[in-house]
Amino acid sequence: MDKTFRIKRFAPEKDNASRWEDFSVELGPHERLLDGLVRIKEFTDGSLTFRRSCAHGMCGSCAMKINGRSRLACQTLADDMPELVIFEPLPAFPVIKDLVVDMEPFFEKIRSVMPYLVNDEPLPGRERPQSPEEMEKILDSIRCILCACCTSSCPVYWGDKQYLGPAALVKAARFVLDSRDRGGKARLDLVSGAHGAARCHSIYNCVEACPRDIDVTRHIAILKRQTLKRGLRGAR
Amino acid sequence: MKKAAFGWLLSRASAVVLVAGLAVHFSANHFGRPNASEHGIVMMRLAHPGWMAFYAVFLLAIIYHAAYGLWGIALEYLKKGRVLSAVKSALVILSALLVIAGLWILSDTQMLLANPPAPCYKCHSAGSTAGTIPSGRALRIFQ
Amino acid sequence: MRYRLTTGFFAFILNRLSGVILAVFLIPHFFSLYFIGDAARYEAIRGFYDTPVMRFSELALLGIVLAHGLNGIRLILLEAGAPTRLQKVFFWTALSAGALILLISIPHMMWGAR
Amino acid sequence: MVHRFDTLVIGSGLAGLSAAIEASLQGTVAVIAKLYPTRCHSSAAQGGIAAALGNEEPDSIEWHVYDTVKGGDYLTDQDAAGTLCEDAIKTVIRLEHLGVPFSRTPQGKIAQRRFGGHTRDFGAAPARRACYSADRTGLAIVNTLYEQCAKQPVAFFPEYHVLDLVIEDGRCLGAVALELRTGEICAFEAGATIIATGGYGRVFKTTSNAMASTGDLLGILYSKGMPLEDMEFFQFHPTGLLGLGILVTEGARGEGGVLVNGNGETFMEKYAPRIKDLAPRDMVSRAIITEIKEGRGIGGNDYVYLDLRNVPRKTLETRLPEIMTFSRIYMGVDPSEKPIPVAPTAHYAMGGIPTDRDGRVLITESGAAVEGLFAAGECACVSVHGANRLGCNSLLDTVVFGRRAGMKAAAQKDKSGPGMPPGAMERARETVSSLLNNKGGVRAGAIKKELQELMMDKCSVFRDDAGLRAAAEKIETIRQKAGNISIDDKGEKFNTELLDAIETIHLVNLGEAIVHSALQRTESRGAHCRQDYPERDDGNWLKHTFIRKKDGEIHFSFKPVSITKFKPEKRQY
Repeated sequence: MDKTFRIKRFAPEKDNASRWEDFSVELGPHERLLDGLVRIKEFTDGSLTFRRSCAHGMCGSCAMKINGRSRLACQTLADDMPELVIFEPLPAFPVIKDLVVDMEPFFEKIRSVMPYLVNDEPLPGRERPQSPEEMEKILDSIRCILCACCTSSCPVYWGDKQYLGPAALVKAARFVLDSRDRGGKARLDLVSGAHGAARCHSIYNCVEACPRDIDVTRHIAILKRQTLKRGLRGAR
Repeated sequence: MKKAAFGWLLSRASAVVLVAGLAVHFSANHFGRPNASEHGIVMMRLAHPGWMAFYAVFLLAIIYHAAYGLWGIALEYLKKGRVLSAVKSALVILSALLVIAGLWILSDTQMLLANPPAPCYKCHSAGSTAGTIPSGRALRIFQ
Repeated sequence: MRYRLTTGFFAFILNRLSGVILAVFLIPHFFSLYFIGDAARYEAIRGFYDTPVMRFSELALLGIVLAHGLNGIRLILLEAGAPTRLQKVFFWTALSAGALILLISIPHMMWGAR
Repeated sequence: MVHRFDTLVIGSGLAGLSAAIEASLQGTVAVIAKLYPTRCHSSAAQGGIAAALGNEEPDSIEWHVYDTVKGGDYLTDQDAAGTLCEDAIKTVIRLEHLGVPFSRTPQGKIAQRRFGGHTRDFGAAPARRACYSADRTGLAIVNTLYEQCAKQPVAFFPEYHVLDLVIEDGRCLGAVALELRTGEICAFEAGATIIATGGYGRVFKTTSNAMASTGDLLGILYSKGMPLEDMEFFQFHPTGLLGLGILVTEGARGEGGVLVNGNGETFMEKYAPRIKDLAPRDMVSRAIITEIKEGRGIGGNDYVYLDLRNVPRKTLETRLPEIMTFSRIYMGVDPSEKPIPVAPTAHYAMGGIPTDRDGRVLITESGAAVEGLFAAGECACVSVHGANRLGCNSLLDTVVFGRRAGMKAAAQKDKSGPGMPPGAMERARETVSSLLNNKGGVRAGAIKKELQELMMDKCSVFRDDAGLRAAAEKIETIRQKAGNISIDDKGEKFNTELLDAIETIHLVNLGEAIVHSALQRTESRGAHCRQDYPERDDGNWLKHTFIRKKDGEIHFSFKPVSITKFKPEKRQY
């Protein structure tokens, strides 16, 4: 069926402000919005710039704002969208060109929460035991593909770029909840600062934006409670 | 535990206190009984030391909660720097003033109860059916 | 194009606005109590609040308190661990409970002996 | 701008990350890649990583080596397969120690499930050898290794596009890359360079490979006249979602899913009586295409059904959650209620850059290597996969050989070569400006589309002499047209159209290498199936193909297969 793609363009060399440009594109059933963008770039306007790679919702490259919502272009079928589809770069991140934003600020936040397993106990000969029930606790947070849909949809992050953001907090929760991790205390301190988990006001935009259906806000609430529980116990 | 986390905990604790406190405060002052906010009735109520304890806690809770909320907004919309620290000190000073004012008001009521002035012209002259300044008996409880 | 307004975002805006209004209201509230020691001045101020306009603004203030307070309860429940699927239910429940209480209190607030 | 590191890794998938972590223990490491690390195609891997841990039933390394060799239709270098399977156990355990969240058995061990071609007792029955993390094992390992890189001193340069390798008299000095963000050309000098750029499935129309899988570094080496090995062997995964190429992991069949044709028969018994649907991928893909060709596709069309309805819903939700999501989002099908339409899809490249077991890039069949140049993962051909790769052996290959390459490369750091010759960056600037200013009027997208359809039509599961000859000629005309690729976007910053053009030229070269290699191998072996030569001919063809292109002429030479334990025999499942 025929779709109109209204895309927010910005060419760093020529434009000093962004401009809208409409394209009409033919998309079949089961085709994704990303297929439309690729078709425009390959056959209509080669200068249209966007990130993409896996095309099936596993890599997170094609995160952008579509009809007013952060989502993945490759996971949104043309059938599910109205005739007019509005494409804008991901909110709250500096725009580099067309639909491409600077992801460095996002990855810095991820790196700042000790995003790795901390366990200095002597390595056992075999794998460290972990029961299915223990593994169940991290089953939600390990599915994150760092696409930044959540952080870019969070009104608190729009206002406060120092806020760690939901993605970094989910990454921290992934380790706080991992029965093999021993870095809980230090990591909780990193996420319970003035711009940490306390800044989350249970808005749930992140849960609605996440293409992987991760219950993001629940993980942030867990960090809040864990901070209290371990903090009140006083052990530094 | 980090200062910020403790601040956050207090904000939630004060919120719980406020929810209960507001229910009590509102019903006592607005809905409890007719002319509930009339001076005489208010004074009669405040004679009971329980209210003093309630309002002291209620006062601290509301001032802290309000200051924490405003500080949160400032933190989110202002970058680290002169303006933010100015807002911080303003909030601290304003909160202190309000606490002092609150305590002053509470102590004021106790002073009035301790030594009532000449019969209150309003309560007598208006002939209002409302109660007068509490009788000596109530006062003795207070002393 | 503005970001889509979600229930949670609306609750956040409501909570923030109502919070600021209530914080600002604290100051006049303390002023009006400042003369508690002088029955005459206190009654004069109480009379000032006794006009239909002021009664209506007190009613509005009650509404704001209810909005902030009940939504606050929603936040605390969710942070305490209530499941995410209830977040919208909590919001609409809070809003309707607040509206109900407000409606019930109109007669007394507007025309009752205060 | 010239950067200097002890070790340079090109590609930030599993092989690149494993190499980087290992090399960072001995010196400074830079990782440059076209994408951000977690966007790599490794994170799309679903099935699992094979290791003879024996957590669910007895298993042995030797069985795993046997399966790898037999799965590779005896073209596998058995010494390399031995290294792969021996390192497997400690590699998987080490991954778990680093934090990989594997699915677990009730006793708390790493859970393992059955997978295509993995058997016990040398082929007696399917074996539980695939360690998995639901059906997103790749993502679980990629996230963990990327997290470890946050702990180690690894410098990342995401969205740098390598234009050329600098190789001076048998020694690799580093690489020249284009920084996408600014359009600036910069050089990376290093004691050793490790290529870990993954596969090149984008040569074919329907592929599971990401759009970034274009085999750029293979194209660079090929255009420098260096050899590529076993290019004719390209694996078609039997179950890709119809038309989209999105994979339904073999793990689905490992959990009990069965393939069904138009007449409702579970046809795999005819082709692999013993392990049926869990036969190796080349066999299952051929079976599906045969069923379709003989008119038994669903409703006569060119696809069959993967039926998961007999798998308990709880198993589907806990062990195959991604499949449930894909089927629902992209096909509108709930696998527990309706069968999923699937068809073979281009998936894995057994061929690639010839290397030895330590990842050194070879320049001759006899084993002479380019100093300071290594390769690991799907882009390399050790060869541990021979003519057909077993499921879960690729994730293993990337981590095992990535780490070995990282170890050996980092040891080179004291032998720093001469500085980067200025000419290197100049040449790269010329190729970029010539592309930018080309007035040819041909769109890269059109060239790519034509190439992909040609390869899918003439050089996929079933091949024959006539088709391959026609393809060889067609590719020559496509190559001429590719000379006239012009670009709309004249901008310097983030010019992805320029990159598409560069990638398209690489793809044409690789298409040529695949077609010519397939044309000269007159036998059927593993994923390379010739209808005009249906039998396997060990007498003439038990050898690896080396293809080179020198001044426009294609030359072939051959490297013997290392056979240590298992004599080639008829491949029956």
